[in-house]
Amino acid sequence: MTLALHHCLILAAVLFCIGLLGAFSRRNAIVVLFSVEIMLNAANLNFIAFWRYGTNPELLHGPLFTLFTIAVAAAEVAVGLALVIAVYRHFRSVDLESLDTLKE
Amino acid sequence: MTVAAPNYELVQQDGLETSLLEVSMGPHHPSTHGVFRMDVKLDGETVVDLKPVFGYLHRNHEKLAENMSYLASMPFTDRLDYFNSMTNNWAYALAAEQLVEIEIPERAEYLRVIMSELTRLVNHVSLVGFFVNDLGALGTPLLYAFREREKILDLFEQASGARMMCNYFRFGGLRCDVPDGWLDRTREVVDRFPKFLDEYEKLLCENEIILSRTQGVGNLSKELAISAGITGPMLRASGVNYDIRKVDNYGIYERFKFRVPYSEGDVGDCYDRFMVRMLEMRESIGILRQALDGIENGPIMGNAGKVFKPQKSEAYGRVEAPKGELGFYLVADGTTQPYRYRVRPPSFINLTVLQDMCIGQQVADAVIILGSIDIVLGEVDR
Amino acid sequence: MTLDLIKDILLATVPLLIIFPTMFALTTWVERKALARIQNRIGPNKVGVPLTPYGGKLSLFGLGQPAADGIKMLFKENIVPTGADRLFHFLAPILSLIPSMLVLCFLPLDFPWLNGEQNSVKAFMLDGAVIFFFAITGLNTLAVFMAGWASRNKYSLLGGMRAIAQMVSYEIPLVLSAVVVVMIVGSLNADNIAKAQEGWNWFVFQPWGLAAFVIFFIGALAETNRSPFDLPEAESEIIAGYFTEYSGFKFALFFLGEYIAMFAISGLAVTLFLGAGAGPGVESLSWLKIFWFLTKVCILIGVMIWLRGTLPRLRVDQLMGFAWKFLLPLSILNIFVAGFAWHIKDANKETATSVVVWIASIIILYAAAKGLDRVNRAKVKPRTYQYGE
Amino acid sequence: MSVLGSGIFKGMAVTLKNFVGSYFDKERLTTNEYAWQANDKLPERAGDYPKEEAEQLSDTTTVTQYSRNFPMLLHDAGEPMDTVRCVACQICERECPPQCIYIEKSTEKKERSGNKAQFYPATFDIDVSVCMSCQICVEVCPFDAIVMNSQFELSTPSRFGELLLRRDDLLKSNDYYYKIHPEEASARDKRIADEKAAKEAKKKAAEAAKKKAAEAKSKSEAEAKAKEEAEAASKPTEPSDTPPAESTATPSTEPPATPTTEPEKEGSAE
Amino acid sequence: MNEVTAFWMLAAISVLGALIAVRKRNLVHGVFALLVFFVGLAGLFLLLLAEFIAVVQILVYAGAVGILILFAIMLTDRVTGRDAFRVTSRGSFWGALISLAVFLVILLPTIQDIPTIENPTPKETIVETSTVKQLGIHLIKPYIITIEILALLLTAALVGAVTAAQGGRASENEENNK
Repeated sequence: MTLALHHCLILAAVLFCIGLLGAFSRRNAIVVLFSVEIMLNAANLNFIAFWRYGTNPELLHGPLFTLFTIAVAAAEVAVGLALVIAVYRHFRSVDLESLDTLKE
Repeated sequence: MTVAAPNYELVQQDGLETSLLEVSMGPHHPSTHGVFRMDVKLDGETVVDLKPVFGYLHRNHEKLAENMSYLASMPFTDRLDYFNSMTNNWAYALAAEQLVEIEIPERAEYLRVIMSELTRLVNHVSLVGFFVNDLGALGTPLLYAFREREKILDLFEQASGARMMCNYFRFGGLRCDVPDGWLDRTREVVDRFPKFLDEYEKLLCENEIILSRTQGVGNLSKELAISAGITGPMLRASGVNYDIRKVDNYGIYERFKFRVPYSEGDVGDCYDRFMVRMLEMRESIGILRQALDGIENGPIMGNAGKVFKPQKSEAYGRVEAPKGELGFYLVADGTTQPYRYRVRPPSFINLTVLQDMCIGQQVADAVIILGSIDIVLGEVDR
Repeated sequence: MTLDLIKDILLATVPLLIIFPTMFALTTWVERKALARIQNRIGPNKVGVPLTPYGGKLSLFGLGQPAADGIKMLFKENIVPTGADRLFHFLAPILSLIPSMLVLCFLPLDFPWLNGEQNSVKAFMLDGAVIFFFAITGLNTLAVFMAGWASRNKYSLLGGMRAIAQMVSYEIPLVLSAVVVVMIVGSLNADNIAKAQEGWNWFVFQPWGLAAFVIFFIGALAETNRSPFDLPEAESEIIAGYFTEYSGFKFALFFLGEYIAMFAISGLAVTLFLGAGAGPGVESLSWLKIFWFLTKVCILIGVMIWLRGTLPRLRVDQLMGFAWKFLLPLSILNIFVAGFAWHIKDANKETATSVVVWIASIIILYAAAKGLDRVNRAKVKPRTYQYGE
Repeated sequence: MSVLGSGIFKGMAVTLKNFVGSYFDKERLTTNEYAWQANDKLPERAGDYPKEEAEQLSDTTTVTQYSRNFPMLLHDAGEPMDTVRCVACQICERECPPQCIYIEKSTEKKERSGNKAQFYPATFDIDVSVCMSCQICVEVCPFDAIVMNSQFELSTPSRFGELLLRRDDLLKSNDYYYKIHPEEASARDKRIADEKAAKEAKKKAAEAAKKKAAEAKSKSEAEAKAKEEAEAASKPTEPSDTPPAESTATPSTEPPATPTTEPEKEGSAE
Repeated sequence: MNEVTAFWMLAAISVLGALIAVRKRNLVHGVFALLVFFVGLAGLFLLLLAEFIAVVQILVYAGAVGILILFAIMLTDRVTGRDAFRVTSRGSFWGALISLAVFLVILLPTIQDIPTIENPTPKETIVETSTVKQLGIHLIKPYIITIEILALLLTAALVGAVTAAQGGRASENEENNK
């Protein structure tokens, strides 16, 4: 049987949830950034899957949109890591648990 | 698994807790000239603190000399600065001749000047080769320098029997005369040397990478140089016109017309030291040509007495060795063995300013600054 | 269908796996001999085939040297420092070799026995060949970091960081100079670029092509840590950079990876600028294409060796300054000049305008290079010395 | 800190010239192939190396006639122990800076070709691992008995006893000396010949002088006797002492055994 | 047919990479696993014939983002994760539960009721239409504005990242070398 759309969708969903799991369960800010990356990539996979099996692929909506998300994601990682380093310099730690000064 | 004790102290630096990296370069570091160690504290790439450590090659030369006859320690002076044994011998012979009235024949004086200028060529050519090798030029200039050095070492071998450890000078003249045909071979080598020097300068002096890596690196101001007792090309690179051949006029240097190159601005960085040595080589060729024209036949050994037993006196003989002012201080007590025998090593004294020049520079520059000082560990540790 | 697909793939890849490693072995020999000759010595000539058990030796000019090195590397003891990440210590040399090997297949090597009809192999000539090239050489940076980090040694970490900083900052001028050619040809496919340079109109003869070629070549030198940019293994400062802790065959893999990367990137330079496979007598004998391609690559490797024998090393900050302050602005300007020149040439075809355009672009590029040079080199100039009596 | 510039291309032009030059220009490529190979196992002792043949000195590209290495004892033509020049005066043993020579004098004297019976060294060892080939022993030796050899391949598997060259290993004939250092050997022999000739001439002159002095003395005695009779007749008390005949000490080649005097041989004349 | 086996292989690699990246204590190992995940995804894109996107994925993610994260890890501490800090945050169990719930309750049903496509466009047409030139044309004609905005965004991100990461150093430098 040939490769069908729902194969990819299920895979994207699984990857998305792994990213979600990572984002929720880790203390280290950098690992949370990992997980957000994984989620974004899962979304990209969906775009390409729908474009491949979608109605008129010659419009190339899928790849175009993926290009934009990749660009935005790259910018996001850069800024995210810069913030993490700035936080680290200030709080001397990257542990999300301890960054709760807004609470009081 | 215990992490190896980190040998760096944590230093608070604008918030980001960085640590000073302590690196020990040497004693078997590929770029130190012999067994010499530098404990360098690095903040990233810049040198924060540098502590030179040497003494690995100390051979107790001065104490040995006190238990041997004057002549017996002459071969050991070859091993002081093993790159230029002739000038070491000359300095020792000069000091010893002051203890006893010896008249040195003409031909010996001429041959002494020829030998020491040939050693200056060998030393400066090899130094420039090592210096550029530290810059990273993978040995090409060094091997050109060694190719020319081979020709001069063959001349030394024909004259004294050994290439590097010549043991050729005696109190009052030279051990033996040069074989016939030697002077023509020397003239041939000296005539071919400028052609090689032009090629060497074309390869090195306008090279932008060398210019940008050596200019402004390891600055040594005139005042610091004078107060630290720096002598030789390093002092002239800092803008001081001081050459012992002109100051003392020892030997027959006043007969030769030659000039002493020194830098105009007193910034005295690695580029100046590199260029002063290149220009000095040209002057040495001038001296060699004049000496080769002026030499005639004649005896080469003065009326040296059978036994060298000076009466109670002291003497300080100094010579413009390629690395600086090499001096021998002898105290004679009437016996055949010196009472005190002291060597003034130029590269050891030039090394004292290494720390001031290296602080604040990059780690790659520390290596070059050491290379530009031109140290030979045999002389530094004695 | 799968059987002849495999046959085609094997036909295309196995020659790569044979040609380039043997060229690697030969290049190590040529490099040592050429460097020796530059330094007026003879170079390796002792390793040879023993003629008779008693003595006598056919030294065949030291050609046995690469084989001897290879065998030595095989039998050298393989030391892994304690406390090193064993897995990544083992993976790093492999990861440094894979990208260089993988990239080789994008080069337009038209082997004679492939003469064009296997479309399945044509898939190798995929659309985005040039971009794929840069993407995969980007992985090399990872291998360097992995090596530096995994050997838990202060010097190799320093060397690794330096190498990464250098590779990353030289990749941008590299890519921008490739963009010029891709813009003019209009396709990323290496085959189309090669076709666009048929006969003698190689891109290097255009002014903007020459400028791009020079920038690309300097970037290539930095990318493979060669000659003036061999900072990571600067023995005079930190010992041997990121592969200090590697010995035996893993070191040989790094060595092989570096050389194959050199081949790959000079192959790309030949494709982009020197008209891959174009040369005299190509129409008559089709197998001359591969011959011309390889000779051009060897010429470029020769220039790299020649540079290695002559130039000293740059300091880290000068190296970075040179990339960001000189190469980058020049390559961006080059893109504008190329676009401008190409657009005008398209508009009207007479030779007069193209000559004028040719000269104008040369002037602009030369002025830009000199201007940037003046800006950076304000303080460095040969000095004069005075002579005392 | 730009990099591109004319200086770099000039430098590359120089390396290209050297690259091409190393194939043609003899003056550029000065490295030569070192041919000598120890085709079988290394000899056990440094002394076991072949003694006389010069070819084991390796080709003349590395060893010229001027290069000097470890010392060797000279003996004139004929059986080594009969014509050895060394008289075990132990001056070189004392003067050697690193003290690497060990001499034991023989008990009885031995007749040597020509001049008087002399001592000969029972043992004469030079520790090759200590000797720094500084040639001071050659200078101080009054008998030209020790000169510098130029053989440097003396490596042995172990470095203790084996690197000690005994008397028999050191003894080399004079014509071997001519073979390795022709110029120096001929100069040295000429100087010895001149000195011998000068000594003969002086001896002859001394005898002639003695004879003359003898006649002069006899004549003067005769006159003195005649005068005495004359004066005796006039002044018997005046003492007359003829100056003692001055004994011209022939400069014996054999120096007194006291170690203090070191006649220093001048360097061989050019 | 080997396309499906290739899919399963790549899927396994990506899922494994993602899982290790998330669960590993040692951050550097985590980053390398993440890179394996990115390359696995690039393979999937190739499988879905979006060849240019696969290339960009490797170039941007596997090349640049990977190194960026490694550098960030270098600058912060607790890299090897061998010390005693708790790796998981306090609500880690509930987090896992929520992500599972999201997967089962929201995602699976939505995938269920997507109509299976009967005749997906054949492979050859997609290969011709989705060449890089086509992509370029599309990027320029309708999406020229988005490209400019994207460029603006990237430069802003670059400048923002540099100033944020450098923190006070830039201003301090002016003072101490004035």
